[in-house]
Amino acid sequence: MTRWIRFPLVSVALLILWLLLNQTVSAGHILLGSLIAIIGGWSLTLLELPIARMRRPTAMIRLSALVLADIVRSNIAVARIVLGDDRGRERKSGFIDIPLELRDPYGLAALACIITSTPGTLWANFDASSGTLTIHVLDLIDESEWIRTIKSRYERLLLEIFA
Amino acid sequence: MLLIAVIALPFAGSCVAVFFRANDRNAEAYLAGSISLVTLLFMATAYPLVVGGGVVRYRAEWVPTLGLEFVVRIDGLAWALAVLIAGIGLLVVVYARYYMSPADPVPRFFSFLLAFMGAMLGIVLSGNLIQLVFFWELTGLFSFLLISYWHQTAQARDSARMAFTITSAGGLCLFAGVLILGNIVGSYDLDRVLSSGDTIRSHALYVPALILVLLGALTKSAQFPFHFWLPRAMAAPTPVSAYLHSATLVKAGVFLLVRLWPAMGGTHEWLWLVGSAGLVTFILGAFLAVFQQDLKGLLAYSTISHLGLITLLIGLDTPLGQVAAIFHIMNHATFKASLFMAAGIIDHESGTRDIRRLSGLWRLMPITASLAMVAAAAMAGVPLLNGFLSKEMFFAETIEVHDNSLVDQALPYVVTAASMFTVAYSLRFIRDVFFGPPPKDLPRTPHEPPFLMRLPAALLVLACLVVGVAPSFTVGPVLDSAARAVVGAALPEYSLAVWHGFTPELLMSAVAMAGGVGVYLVVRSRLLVSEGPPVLRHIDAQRIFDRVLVALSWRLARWLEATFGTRRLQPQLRLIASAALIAGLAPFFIHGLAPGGALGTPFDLAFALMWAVGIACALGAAYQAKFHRLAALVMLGGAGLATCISFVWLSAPDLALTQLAVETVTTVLLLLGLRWLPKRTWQIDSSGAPAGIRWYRARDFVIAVAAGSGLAALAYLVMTRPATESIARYFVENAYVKGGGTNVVNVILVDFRGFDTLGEITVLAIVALTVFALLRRFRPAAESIPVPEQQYAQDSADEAHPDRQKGESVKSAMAAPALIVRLLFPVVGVAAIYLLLRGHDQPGGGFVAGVIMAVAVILQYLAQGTIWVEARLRVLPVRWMGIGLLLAAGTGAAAFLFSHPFLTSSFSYLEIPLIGAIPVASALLFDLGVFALVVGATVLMLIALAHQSVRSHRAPRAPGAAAKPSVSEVR
Amino acid sequence: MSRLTDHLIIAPVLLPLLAGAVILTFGSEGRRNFNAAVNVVSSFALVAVAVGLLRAADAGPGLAGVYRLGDWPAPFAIVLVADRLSAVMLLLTSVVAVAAVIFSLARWHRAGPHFHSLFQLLLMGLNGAFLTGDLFNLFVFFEVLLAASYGLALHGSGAFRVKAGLHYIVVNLAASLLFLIGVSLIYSVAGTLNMADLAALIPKIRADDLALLEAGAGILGIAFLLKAGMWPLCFWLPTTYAAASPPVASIFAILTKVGVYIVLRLWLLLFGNEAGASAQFGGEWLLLGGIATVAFGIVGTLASQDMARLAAFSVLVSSGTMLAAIGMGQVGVTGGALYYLISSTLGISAFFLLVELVERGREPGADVFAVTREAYGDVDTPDEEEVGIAIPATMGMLGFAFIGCALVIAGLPPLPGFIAKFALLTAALNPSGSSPGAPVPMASWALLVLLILSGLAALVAMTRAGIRAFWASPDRAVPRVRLIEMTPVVVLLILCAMQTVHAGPVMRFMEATAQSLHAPHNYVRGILGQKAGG
Amino acid sequence: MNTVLTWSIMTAQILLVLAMACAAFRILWGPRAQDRVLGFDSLYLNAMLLLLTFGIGSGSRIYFEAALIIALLGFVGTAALAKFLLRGEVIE
Amino acid sequence: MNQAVAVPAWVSMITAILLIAGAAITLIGALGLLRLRTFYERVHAPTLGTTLGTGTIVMASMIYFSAVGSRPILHELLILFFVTVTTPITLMILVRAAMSRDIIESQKSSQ
Amino acid sequence: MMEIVLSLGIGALAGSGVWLILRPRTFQVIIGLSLLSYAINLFILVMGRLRIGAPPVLPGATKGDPAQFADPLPQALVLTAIVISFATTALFLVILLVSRGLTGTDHVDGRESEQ
Ligand code: NA
Ligand code: NA
Repeated sequence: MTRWIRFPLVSVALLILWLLLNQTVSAGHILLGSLIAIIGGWSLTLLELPIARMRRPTAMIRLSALVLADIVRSNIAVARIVLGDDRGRERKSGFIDIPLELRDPYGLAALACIITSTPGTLWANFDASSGTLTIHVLDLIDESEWIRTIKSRYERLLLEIFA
Repeated sequence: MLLIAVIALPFAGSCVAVFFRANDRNAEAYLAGSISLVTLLFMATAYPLVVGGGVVRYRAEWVPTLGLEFVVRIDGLAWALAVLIAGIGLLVVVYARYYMSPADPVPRFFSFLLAFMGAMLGIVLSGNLIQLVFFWELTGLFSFLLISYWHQTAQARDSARMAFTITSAGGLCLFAGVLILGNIVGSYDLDRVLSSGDTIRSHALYVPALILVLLGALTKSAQFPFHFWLPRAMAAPTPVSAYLHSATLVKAGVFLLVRLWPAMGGTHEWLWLVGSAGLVTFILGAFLAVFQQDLKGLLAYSTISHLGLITLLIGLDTPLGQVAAIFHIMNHATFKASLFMAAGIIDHESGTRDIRRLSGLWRLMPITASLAMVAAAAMAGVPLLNGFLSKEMFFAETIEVHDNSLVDQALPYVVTAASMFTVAYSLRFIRDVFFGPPPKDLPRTPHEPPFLMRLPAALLVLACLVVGVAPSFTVGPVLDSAARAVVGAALPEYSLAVWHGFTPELLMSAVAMAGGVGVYLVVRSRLLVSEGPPVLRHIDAQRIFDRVLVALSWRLARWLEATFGTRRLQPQLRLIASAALIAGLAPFFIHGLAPGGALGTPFDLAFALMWAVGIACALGAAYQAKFHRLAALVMLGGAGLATCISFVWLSAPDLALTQLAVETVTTVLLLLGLRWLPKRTWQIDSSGAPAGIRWYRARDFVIAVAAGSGLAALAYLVMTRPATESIARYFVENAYVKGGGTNVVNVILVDFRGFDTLGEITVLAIVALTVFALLRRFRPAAESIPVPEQQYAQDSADEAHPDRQKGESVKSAMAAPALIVRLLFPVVGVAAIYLLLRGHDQPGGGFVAGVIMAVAVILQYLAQGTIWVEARLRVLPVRWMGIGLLLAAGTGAAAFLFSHPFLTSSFSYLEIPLIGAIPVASALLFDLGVFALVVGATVLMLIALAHQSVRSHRAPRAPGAAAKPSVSEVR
Repeated sequence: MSRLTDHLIIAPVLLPLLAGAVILTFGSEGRRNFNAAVNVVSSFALVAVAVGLLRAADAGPGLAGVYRLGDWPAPFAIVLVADRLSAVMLLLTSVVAVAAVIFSLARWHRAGPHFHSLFQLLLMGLNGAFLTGDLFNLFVFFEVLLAASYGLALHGSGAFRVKAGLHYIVVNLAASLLFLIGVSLIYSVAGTLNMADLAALIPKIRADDLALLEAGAGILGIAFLLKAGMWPLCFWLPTTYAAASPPVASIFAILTKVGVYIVLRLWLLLFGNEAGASAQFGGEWLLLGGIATVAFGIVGTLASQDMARLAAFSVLVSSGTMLAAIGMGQVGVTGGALYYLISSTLGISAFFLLVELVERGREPGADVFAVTREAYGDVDTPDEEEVGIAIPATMGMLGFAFIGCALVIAGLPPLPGFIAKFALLTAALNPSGSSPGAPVPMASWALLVLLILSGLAALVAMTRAGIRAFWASPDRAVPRVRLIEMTPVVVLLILCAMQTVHAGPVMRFMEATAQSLHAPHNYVRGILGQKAGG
Repeated sequence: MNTVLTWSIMTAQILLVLAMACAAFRILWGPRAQDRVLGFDSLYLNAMLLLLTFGIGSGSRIYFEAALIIALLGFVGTAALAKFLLRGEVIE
Repeated sequence: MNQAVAVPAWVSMITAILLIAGAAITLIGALGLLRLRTFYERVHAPTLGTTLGTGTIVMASMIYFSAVGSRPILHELLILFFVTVTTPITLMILVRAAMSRDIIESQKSSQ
Repeated sequence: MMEIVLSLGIGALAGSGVWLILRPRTFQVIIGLSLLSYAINLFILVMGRLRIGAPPVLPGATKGDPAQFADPLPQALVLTAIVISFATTALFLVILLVSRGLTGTDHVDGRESEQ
């Protein structure tokens, strides 16, 4: 069984995907969906996907809420910038380097998605050898403020989840 | 039936002859000889039937619906010529047996000779004009092959080609003429045509028909102005000349004239066209013959002259003229054949045919000399020989009043004068070759040839003598029946006696004789030094012919091809676009523009704005495609997206899905290709473009605008028209009831018109295979081989950095996207399966599912690189394609088991425990085949392209290629 | 639909499809013998099927049968129809295919991957195009055959093939787009795609819609005429055909005939005398275009140095003759044209095969072949000992075959080119119903002149080429020709010769074919049932 | 379907199409290749949203898959373009 | 235009507001493409659409169809999920590409 | 009114496409062919006349009423056309690459024209 379901989370997700797509929870589709999900999960072993170790569901929920709130806030902020509502100050944008402790590939991928999805910040580069993350910030007021935000708000939680 | 054998036998012999050993002259001669002999014997048995005007016919069905029969028709004329053909054929075969050297590959020779004999017999025995033309062209072909027998010499090749070209062209004209005759008469049957003379002569098409037939006859018989091929044809082996230029090939033309005289003769046009051609040829040939230095050349011009004489006789348009013509055809055949043989013997024995080098051969080969002298005397028209008789008849005819024109009145004097030249060249032949001092410096010392080599000539000379002495006992009946076949029952009286008393024609003969001797004596001294006839010497017919042929068939043709054709693509596309424009617009000029009804849909600002974007992208792509390929590609995508959205708007979700998936793959595909295209810099700004290019652009712009507006107008006209009752009704009504699916489009695709889909996936499979095959041999241009600029820069930065490996920085930066892409693999796969399974009822289906599945695979390549993926994931695309094709076709063919036609679908509900009834349609299986094939084909194409990068990275750098990285063309 | 013979009509499509699929699935590239065997067996089977269909078509009222795919009723779904014309085209195709396949076995099938599968799929496309009774399905089969032809045209690779192939592809892509425009326009007006249904509907089209219908038909016509090689849409043809490898060029001789076939089929079906206001639509253009094509073909024939190019221009002459003959719109001329179609196709196919054998001793083609192989380091290096022992009297055989081809192409006796020209011209000069000696239409004269001139041009060009190839260099190396290369050429020529000998029955068949094309009641009724087709 | 909804859908569609126009501006005027790709990405997203609004407007679920396909695969084209800009070739 | 199904007024109100809000925020993001000065600034703009814009419109769709079909419709969430997961892929590569190209260009201009 | 918009769209796509296929560079031609196939796919679709919001998907397991739905046949034809034009685009792309590799130019004639 474990030989076949190497990625149980993925398989479950695929089953949910299948059921959502078909908008049904009928027995037939659960059976068919499971079959497809197992095959789908198995296909990932071919692609040598690293094994994920995810823990702390609470941290996950906290992170999600945090990201959601940040996204809404940043949306408004960036919308203001675009509409020219700079409140009379000179806006500055630029790159900043952030040293990261996070090494887990899933954690990094999640961080990439979070940073990129949040308006105003962009994942620009990551140097695996030094663990340096480069991001681009649209409204760069205080560089150290940004570093702290990323590290304390996101990286900490991600380290908890993907440790 | 037996009659067909007469014609078929030589051809059969020809086929057999090929298979003998290369130097088996005896066997070949026996074969050819016996075939000639059998033909002669057959003719002998047929003689009683044709003598006195009888006709023997045999009709075989050939193409009855076209009125084409195979008719063998023997009357007196045909009989006489058939005997000449077979008889002289027999003698030539015997002669050739000794003439051809043991080294010559004789199977070819005798095979062609027999085939030629068959074709000649076919001409004279044809009872149908089309059949006659059929054999006419065959004689041309085989004479070509015979003349070019020694094809290693340029002279043989060129002369054969010239003879073939001229006579075949004439043959084609004859064909046309015969077709017109058939139109006039309503039949190609010779009997019908011969009995319709009045209809033909009074028809409006008479003159064209006559001219065309004459072109055929006059070219074949080497009449002025088509005479020049004949002397050149002397490059043939002498037996060939003896046969072709005495009894056969050239006689075909005059035979045809005599044959058709009852149908076409008797008009002013006939008199003038045929008569003048004959007269000019007679004079010219005789004059030129005198000045020839080559024995065979002399004989060739003499042949031309005698054929002119015969033509003139035919052209004089009197019954007796025809009789004399037939008589001279026979006589000329006998003496000319023997003369050619003699010339051949001389050539064979002495090694030269140059009259200036030959002399005094009388002493060295007395028998041959005697034979030749008698034959030459016959040629000159010396009494007691056959040539004298027909010449007398000729003179008599010229005296007759025909149309009493100036030419007609002058005719007796002119022909007498010309006959002096006939006598002169005959005399020259005898005097310069056989008399005088013994020859010096000949390549070989001449002596008498073997008896059997002389025998044919001897027999022919004997014939000349016998006929000349006792004509009425020998050829009398034959000539009579031949004449009756032409002139009919109203054959006027004529006498074949040697002595008619002191007649004007006798006087003419005597004057010609005396004058001929005089001419010879006058020109003799000049002949030994001259290079040819005065004035005409500089006209080299071969060169003129060649030049004209080259000018017409090569220079002019190439100029025409270049002018009215092109090898470039753009003009072709311009023409196609223009042609389509005309085809699409012309009907509106004819039927008028009928605008449709009102606009059926409300205004939708969003849709209009969306199309503003789409149109901008399309125009932008058109503008940028030359210098900013990537930009054009992106704009193309924008235009495609507008199309997709329109599909959604226009109630075509399936199309939108498919187009979206295809868009994605196409973009990846084009990008893969972009890698291998050369950098293009903005070299010339358009304002500085030369006027020519600006003109081309303006023209293309007009075409493009017209095409765009045209298509738009057509679309508008249709859209504003009320819908027509269409077959779509049936599909909507029965998609579920009979097809078992609610998505009508999908039911059409996999069921109602599943056959289209089967074809369509086949196209995809074929293209994938072709792409694969092409890329296997792909070799990029030198400047595209090095790694791209970006990689070069990134790699060198990594190499400069102490603790980084080549490519590492990009790899670590891309780790996150790559991981997400890997996770997406099953997700996209699930989406694909979802679309596949629901396709029958909801938008989706095998095709779009297959493309999406392929995208899932390609994404992995994109994120991880070819080598990485292929080390882990083995997709066997060709196998997928094969299985898909078999599955789709197999599902269709499964209907055979139930005695239904191909692709008959069935659907039912399958009861499965726990799950319940699930619909199972055979169409789904079909769609599965489509899916498999599409996955295979799409992946195969993309992978094949992707592999090029791997291949070229591995490939050693080409020596000439720049080490510098290629510069990408994007800005 | 109970007996197996009822399914015979689908066999010409299904058989090559399955053969192609089997080769793809089970025959890897290493198993070339397996692939070749499947190809050969399938091709021979296709000959048998075609003969069966021909007999069936000739026995009945001209229809061997109507095959309703998926058991759906006409005119809604796709039908395959085998009548005399389809059957004869199928037979011609399969015969040429067998010759080409066998020829290719000597060496050419090794010149690139997937030859056998592409070849079978090409046959599928051709056969489908000849059988289908549906306009859009015709498009699909056109695409099948074109796609396969793209692949095959490029078989063997090399710069000259690629250059020619590029033009070929672009031009045909443009034509395919026009095809789509035409079909959809016709659908928009008539509401059907079934050809027979269309024939029944066209007389009833509203006057307002006539212009749209004719625009559709005109644009469609451009697409077909382009494929048929009508001047001035034909310039792609000589280069492509001359560049193609011999077995491919040989089967390509059929490809233009597909365009001709469609014009013949559709024009007579849709715009025959009963088409109401649109009757004879575009006939004069066919005639003029055909004449121009023959003229251009003549010019090209003369201007060609290269024998393959000469052959390619003969294709144009052949196409032009067919088009002009069809454009005359007379039953008799059509019958003659059909007879001509057979002989010229067989002759030109044989010639394309022969050209390479003749040129082989002179090595330019082989040079390119070798260069291609060398330059691209391909794995398909033919092993030299496979070329085989030269057959005795090789040059003699080649010369004999060359003369045969020349005679067919120039239309000289004894091969059937002559009968064909006679059939065409006698029908053109003596239209059915006219009395002897009646005035002859101008078009007939034009045809007469052109056929005579084309014969002369072919003759001049062929003698020139033949003399250069066979005689001008007597010390040239005798080409190494294998028996399986010579046999197909000879067999094709023997078939030609048989067409002369059996000219009577063949001509009767062709005239019956022409009759039913010009009066397609049986065709329409056979598809739509008794009610329609009045 | 009431007026409020009809008007809001129409307004939303016009706004989204205007967004597409902005994206198209970047596609057409660049100035650099990455700008065009960015515009293209945005164009796809806006198109996807447009389809969603169209689905609501028509009250039919049938258009959902088209939007879903853009959401899932719309990135493939742009990612390939971006990769091309990054590495000079799409698949290494 | 369609099978008019009566929806409660509050549903249509909420749907309308969400739709217009989503479209507006997306448009603002797209305007950013026009108004922001450098490429790196402009890359931020579309994420307005991919996050809040998509989120609100997806929500509108879910609410509307749930009301119409009188059962919860959730599969629009897939769209949101896919957009969230896939947009970063493109943007990350694109930004990295732009940086790389800038470096190359600056190297070239310094030569 | 969408008729006008669509006609303009089709016209612009087709006009741009025709302009491009008359250009001398292979890449221009391939873009042109793609634009043309968009135009023609739309053209085929509208040959069944315009229907908005009436996709030919039956609401249930019933006999459909043709008046309720857009004409499904042109849609099926366009689907086939899309597939085929995709295939031919791929093929043309490859041949243009091969041509470029073998001839050293991206001119459609395999050599730079003299003008
Ligand atoms: Na962001
Ligand atoms: Na961000």
